[in-house]
Amino acid sequence: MRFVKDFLYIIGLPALLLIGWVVWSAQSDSFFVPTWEQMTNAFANTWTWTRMTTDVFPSVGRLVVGILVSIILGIVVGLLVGSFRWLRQLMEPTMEFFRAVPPVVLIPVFMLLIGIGDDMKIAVIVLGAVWPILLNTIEGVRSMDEVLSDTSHTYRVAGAARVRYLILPSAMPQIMAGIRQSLSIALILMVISEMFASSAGLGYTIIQFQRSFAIPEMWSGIVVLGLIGVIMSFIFQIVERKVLAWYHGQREMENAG
Amino acid sequence: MRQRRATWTNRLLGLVGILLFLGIWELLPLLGIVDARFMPPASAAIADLLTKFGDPVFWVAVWDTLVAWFVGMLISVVAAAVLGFVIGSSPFLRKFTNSTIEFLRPVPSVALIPLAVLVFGVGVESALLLIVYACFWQVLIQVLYGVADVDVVAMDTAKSYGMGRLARVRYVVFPTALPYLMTGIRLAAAVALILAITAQLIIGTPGLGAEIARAQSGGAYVSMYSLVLATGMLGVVINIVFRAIERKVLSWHTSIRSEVK
Amino acid sequence: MADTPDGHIPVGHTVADGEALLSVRNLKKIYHTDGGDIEAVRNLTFDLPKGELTCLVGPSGSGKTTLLKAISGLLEPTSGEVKLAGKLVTGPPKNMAVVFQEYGRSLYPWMRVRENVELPLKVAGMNKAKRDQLVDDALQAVGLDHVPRSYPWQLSGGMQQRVAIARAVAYQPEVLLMDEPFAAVDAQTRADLEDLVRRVWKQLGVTVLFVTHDIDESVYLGSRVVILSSSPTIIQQDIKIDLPDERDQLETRSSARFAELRHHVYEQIQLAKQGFRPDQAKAQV
Amino acid sequence: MADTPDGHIPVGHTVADGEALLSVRNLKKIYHTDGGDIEAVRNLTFDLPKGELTCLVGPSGSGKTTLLKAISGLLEPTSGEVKLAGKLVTGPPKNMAVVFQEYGRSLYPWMRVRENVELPLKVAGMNKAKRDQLVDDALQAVGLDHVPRSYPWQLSGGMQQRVAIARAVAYQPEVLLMDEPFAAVDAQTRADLEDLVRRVWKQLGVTVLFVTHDIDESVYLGSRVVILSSSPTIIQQDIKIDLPDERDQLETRSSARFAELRHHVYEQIQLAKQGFRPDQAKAQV
Amino acid sequence: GGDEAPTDTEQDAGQGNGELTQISVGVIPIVDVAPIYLGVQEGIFEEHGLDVELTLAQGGAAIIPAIQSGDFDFGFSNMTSLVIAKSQGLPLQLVAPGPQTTGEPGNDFSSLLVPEDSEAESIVDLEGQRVAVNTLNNINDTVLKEGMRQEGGDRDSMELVEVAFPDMGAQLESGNVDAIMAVEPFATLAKSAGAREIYSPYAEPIEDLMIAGYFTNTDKIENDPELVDSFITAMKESQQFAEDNPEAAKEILSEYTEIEPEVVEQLIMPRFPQEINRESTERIIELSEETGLITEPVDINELIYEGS
Ligand SMILES: Nc1ncnc2c1ncn2[C@@H]1O[C@H](COP(=O)(O)OP(=O)(O)OP(=O)(O)O)[C@@H](O)[C@H]1O
Ligand SMILES: Nc1ncnc2c1ncn2[C@@H]1O[C@H](COP(=O)(O)OP(=O)(O)OP(=O)(O)O)[C@@H](O)[C@H]1O
Ligand SMILES: O=[N+]([O-])[O-]
Ligand SMILES: [Mg+2]
Ligand SMILES: [Mg+2]
Repeated sequence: MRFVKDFLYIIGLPALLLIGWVVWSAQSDSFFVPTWEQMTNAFANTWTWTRMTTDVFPSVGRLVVGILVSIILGIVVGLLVGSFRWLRQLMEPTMEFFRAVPPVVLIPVFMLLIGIGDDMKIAVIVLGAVWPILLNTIEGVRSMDEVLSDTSHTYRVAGAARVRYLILPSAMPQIMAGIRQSLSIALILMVISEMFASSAGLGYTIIQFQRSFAIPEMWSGIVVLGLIGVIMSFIFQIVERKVLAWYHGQREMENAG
Repeated sequence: MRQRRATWTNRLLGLVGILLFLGIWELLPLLGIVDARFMPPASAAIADLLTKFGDPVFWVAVWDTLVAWFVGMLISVVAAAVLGFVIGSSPFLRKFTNSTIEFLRPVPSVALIPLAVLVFGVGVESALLLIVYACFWQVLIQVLYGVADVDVVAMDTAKSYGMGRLARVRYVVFPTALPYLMTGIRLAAAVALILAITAQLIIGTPGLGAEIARAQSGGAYVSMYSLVLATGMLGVVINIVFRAIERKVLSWHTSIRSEVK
Repeated sequence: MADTPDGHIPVGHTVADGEALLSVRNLKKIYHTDGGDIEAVRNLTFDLPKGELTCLVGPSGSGKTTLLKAISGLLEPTSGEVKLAGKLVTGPPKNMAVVFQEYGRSLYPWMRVRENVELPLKVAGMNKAKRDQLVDDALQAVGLDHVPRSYPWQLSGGMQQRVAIARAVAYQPEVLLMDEPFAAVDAQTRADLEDLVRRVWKQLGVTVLFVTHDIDESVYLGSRVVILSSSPTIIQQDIKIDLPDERDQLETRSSARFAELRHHVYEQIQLAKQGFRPDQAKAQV
Repeated sequence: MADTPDGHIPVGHTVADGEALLSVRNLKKIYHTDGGDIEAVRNLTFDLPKGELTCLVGPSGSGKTTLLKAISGLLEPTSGEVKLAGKLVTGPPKNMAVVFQEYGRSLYPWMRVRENVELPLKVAGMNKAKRDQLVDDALQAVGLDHVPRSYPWQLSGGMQQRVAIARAVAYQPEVLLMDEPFAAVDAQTRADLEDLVRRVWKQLGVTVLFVTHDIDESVYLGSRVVILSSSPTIIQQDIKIDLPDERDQLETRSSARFAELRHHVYEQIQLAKQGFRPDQAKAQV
Repeated sequence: GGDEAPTDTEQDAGQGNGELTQISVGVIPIVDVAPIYLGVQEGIFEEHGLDVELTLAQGGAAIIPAIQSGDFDFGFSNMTSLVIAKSQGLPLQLVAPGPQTTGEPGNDFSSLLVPEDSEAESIVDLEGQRVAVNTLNNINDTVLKEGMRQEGGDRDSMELVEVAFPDMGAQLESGNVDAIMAVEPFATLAKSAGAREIYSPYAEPIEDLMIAGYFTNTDKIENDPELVDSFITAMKESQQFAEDNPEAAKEILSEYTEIEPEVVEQLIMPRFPQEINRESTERIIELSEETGLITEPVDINELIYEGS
């Protein structure tokens, strides 16, 4: 019963939107708004198993590596920068500088420094996806409860133990919020990274469709992107429920009142 | 007095960080790690940027970029905040919209360019669509987290004093979500700048992005890097402004409090 | 209601229904948690007559807070009902103020002390002049007129709690619920605040339900003391406090009657802690 | 140190320096805030002899928490110094445990009760068997051996505070600082915990500084009571409690000497609240 | 053409009233569009009653939808993109010629370049090698493949990767690619850094290849043929002007690109023909079909509109 309800929540709005689009596209003759028929055809013809293995899976592989690197980098640097005020002050303008520069114009620099292989594409994903994790980790570390921090000090929970038992768990809700944001940014950058020095990949395919005016195919690619986003988000939510069981429990307890 | 001195060392350290970065950039081509023709040293880019400072064309491009950035931000922040509060305060809406939000969020703005141009043409409106689309999710997600963070006791207090829904949003939910909203806005500020530049680069709406495209297509590497430098500087300035606003608006918040101490 | 502390009052019957401002009938609250259901309140029935100052005492975890939340309409009971002036309580009623146990979380950290106290009045649409008057008076009454521009987190725990009390007083409610409001306050301030509560109670004619686990306090303050059993909670006993209306920290507390009442309450609580339950001892009415 | 409660002790001098485990000299703390500077502690000088159980009483906002934080090395004093066993305290010293006033925020919400109590021992590198023993004993001592796998936020306030106490006890510190630890605990549990603190104190030979605003509690618990003036804080008085070493909740509290001492402390606090300050009354030594 | 007289008079009459028709044209900031800038500067469009607003875009991604939406009246695009768009059913038509190869191998505005020390001597030596083109599945890889085939190599044997023109030089030097297909000014830049030309991909495989052109929406042709004719005439005159005044064409580059003056001096300009080259366009359509870029055949008569 609860499962059915959850399922209805998941598909409810998408179904409504789908119906809206079917109705709208049926009476629109715009070249850029494909009909239901065009879309289903495009889907069936485009996303074959071969295409999955040559374009989708390698892209998703880079995406996953990029996300993992972002998480590790974001948390490690975030813990450092969040813990030392001087480091934060030292780094903040430079970090803001890099955050403000569009990846599209930084990619040539990466190509110069890293080359044009998978490394470069992963680096581009990390370049964009690391910020929400990094900033959230910094915020999480900074907004640590003073009493808890004092308690740990008096019990001499210091060094690695302090990170392991205090800083990391207390920042974890924020870190998770950051990771959640990063997932979609990473997906966006996966596409952008494949706009350069590529000859295969999901993002590359979508761009090719766009350039060759294969509009239904392009939209079908975007739908695939969205689906990957949804899948990632649901995997993430499962992981989050586990990692932050205490946090949600506490919330529920408070909210029960 | 003490505080003032603190912010000065603060800025000084930040400056040191920037200098460090510029130093590394300067050395990369000098040490032959990259070819100076394709990535000129920082000094060359800075020198070029200084000459650009005297060129009204540059300032017009900066202005165009800032206008697109600001309007895009404003629209997305207002829309996302309003929707975020509405969705966030209803468990039903939260669950109902979750999958759709997760679906739409990762759709890259660049993929929407044909749609944007088709609907809005090549003017600033298209750039705005891309900016708003990208920023909207950043702010929305933050606001949703913020609204979920409202303290039950604080909320109960408001209810027990007979505050209606609107008053509770105004006096309890909004201040609670404000730190989250500010973070969202700060994230969005950077994203908006990125998208403004990217849209100008690809669609050709006037601004720094279009200037970068012009430099790129002419093989003017020094000019391109000086424009990228200008973009980054714009980002730093925007961040400083938002930090200041945040410090003012959130003076009561733990993260700021510990900073002031 | 029995006149002597030893007079047992049948569960489910206290004062005549006619005078009751607040009436709680067969209230039951079960919390559903992952770890199973917790029956916090089993079957509570009692009345608060208009204008009385009732103290509710019970051991830690006996469901005092739960009961208060149900009365203030913040928590939906599993079964049973709460009526205020004859009307079923489904949401927070007007003219009721609650001082929460978690004072630290009930003040708004983004508002200064003064703004915290002023907010409910402002939202209620009271004009500025009247508001200022009430806020000033309330802050003075709790001895905090010197820190109106501080933020709550710049104050000590006791001071924070006093801000919460000032807010309730300024609001001039008809019914005032207080959940262990003096837990964080020092003895002297506490004595002052106790007298303040009694003063406010008499001046405003407000009906007060005061939750505490301090037996002396309950006897000193109340015109009546309701003792809760340990969880799942029912009413252990309901005692009328027949001390003179004018109370004095030194005099009253050292009177023989005070000691007697205090002793009785203490005994009852001891019983409650040992698991004695009136519903097991005798059939329920 | 004076033997009678009335014997005034010159500020700045208490016990002979030789025996002091903890010594506080001319401690001053000024908080810098937007609204101006707040002088929380003006000039505190006192010693804690090794093995004593000293109670610190003072009105709300008198800087008790501030003082405790300075002693535990968590807060840098504006001037003056704190020495532990002759060594200047600059950060939290070894073998010191602090039980904070805000119990709800001093437990790790992501750890179960047992893990919370165990963590300091684990970090200190104690072996598992010994750890388990100490944790079991401590949980049993505070009466919480039935909830080791609960999370702190699943417990009532009083239970949470007992977890914090268990953690401090299991840590077996040389110096134990407690900041109004029983504020949220019901009367009976409180009595039990008071006896627990005295038992631990005697068993471990630990030096305890116990902050409270409950006068009865301070007299019942302490071998000595230090009374703070209101803010900016100095020492109002330092009293030796000459009650018999074996104390009993009923017997001791009803003794004449207890009443006398209690009365004296009460008076002093009244004086403090009225703004009487020893440093104004007489020249400082 | 001889059919310009009547419209000319009409437009001139219009101009006599002091009213210019405003049109907006989407172009790309490259050497190829110098004539239209010249035409505007020299008043050629004004003479034909047109007030032209030129907007720079990065490529077809923006220009073609903008033509669809009517935001641009005319746009600039390479032939392959147009052919693909046409085969997808977009209602577009080519109306005026763009740049054309000089036809002289070794002296064209596009070059296939290898590092100085490369062993490759001709395009066939690139079999199995990595070659950078700016856009895959477009005109540049089409002509490269055709060149490879004509020289006797396997058309599909090169590993083509997409690298933007500005990044090609660096990628060639770092050895990430074995060869690049660059256009001006990047070809000149790369050559001056030591790269060696082994093939002229526009000049050699297809005779008089017209690389790009100006197009519009079919609706526009139906609804406002006079306007389209005026544009065609003005465009042809502009092309002619550029062809006749190569120095002026080079000079105008500084108006919309940022090419260093020394490079402008050295770079090789394309030719700017007056007429649309049907043959080379036909060839592009065939090659697009052969390489699978299009699946639906494109009728050249529906693609090209040469005025009413
Ligand atoms: N939100 C909740 N979810 C689950 N159980 C709860 C919740 N709130 C309270 N309880 C449980 O209900 C019982 C009563 O709790 P309540 O807080 O009402 O007691 P209390 O009398 O106010 O205690 P204290 O004197 O410590 O404040 C306790 O056993 C507690 O663990
Ligand atoms: N972080 C702070 N910033 C500014 N002022 C502070 C801060 N902490 C405490 N104070 C001020 O210092 C004074 C002493 O506070 P402290 O918390 O030490 O008192 P306390 O004796 O522990 O009070 P209580 O018994 O209520 O806990 C108070 O006036 C308080 O407002
Ligand atoms: O138009 N092109 O030069 O590809
Ligand atoms: Mg409670
Ligand atoms: Mg305190």
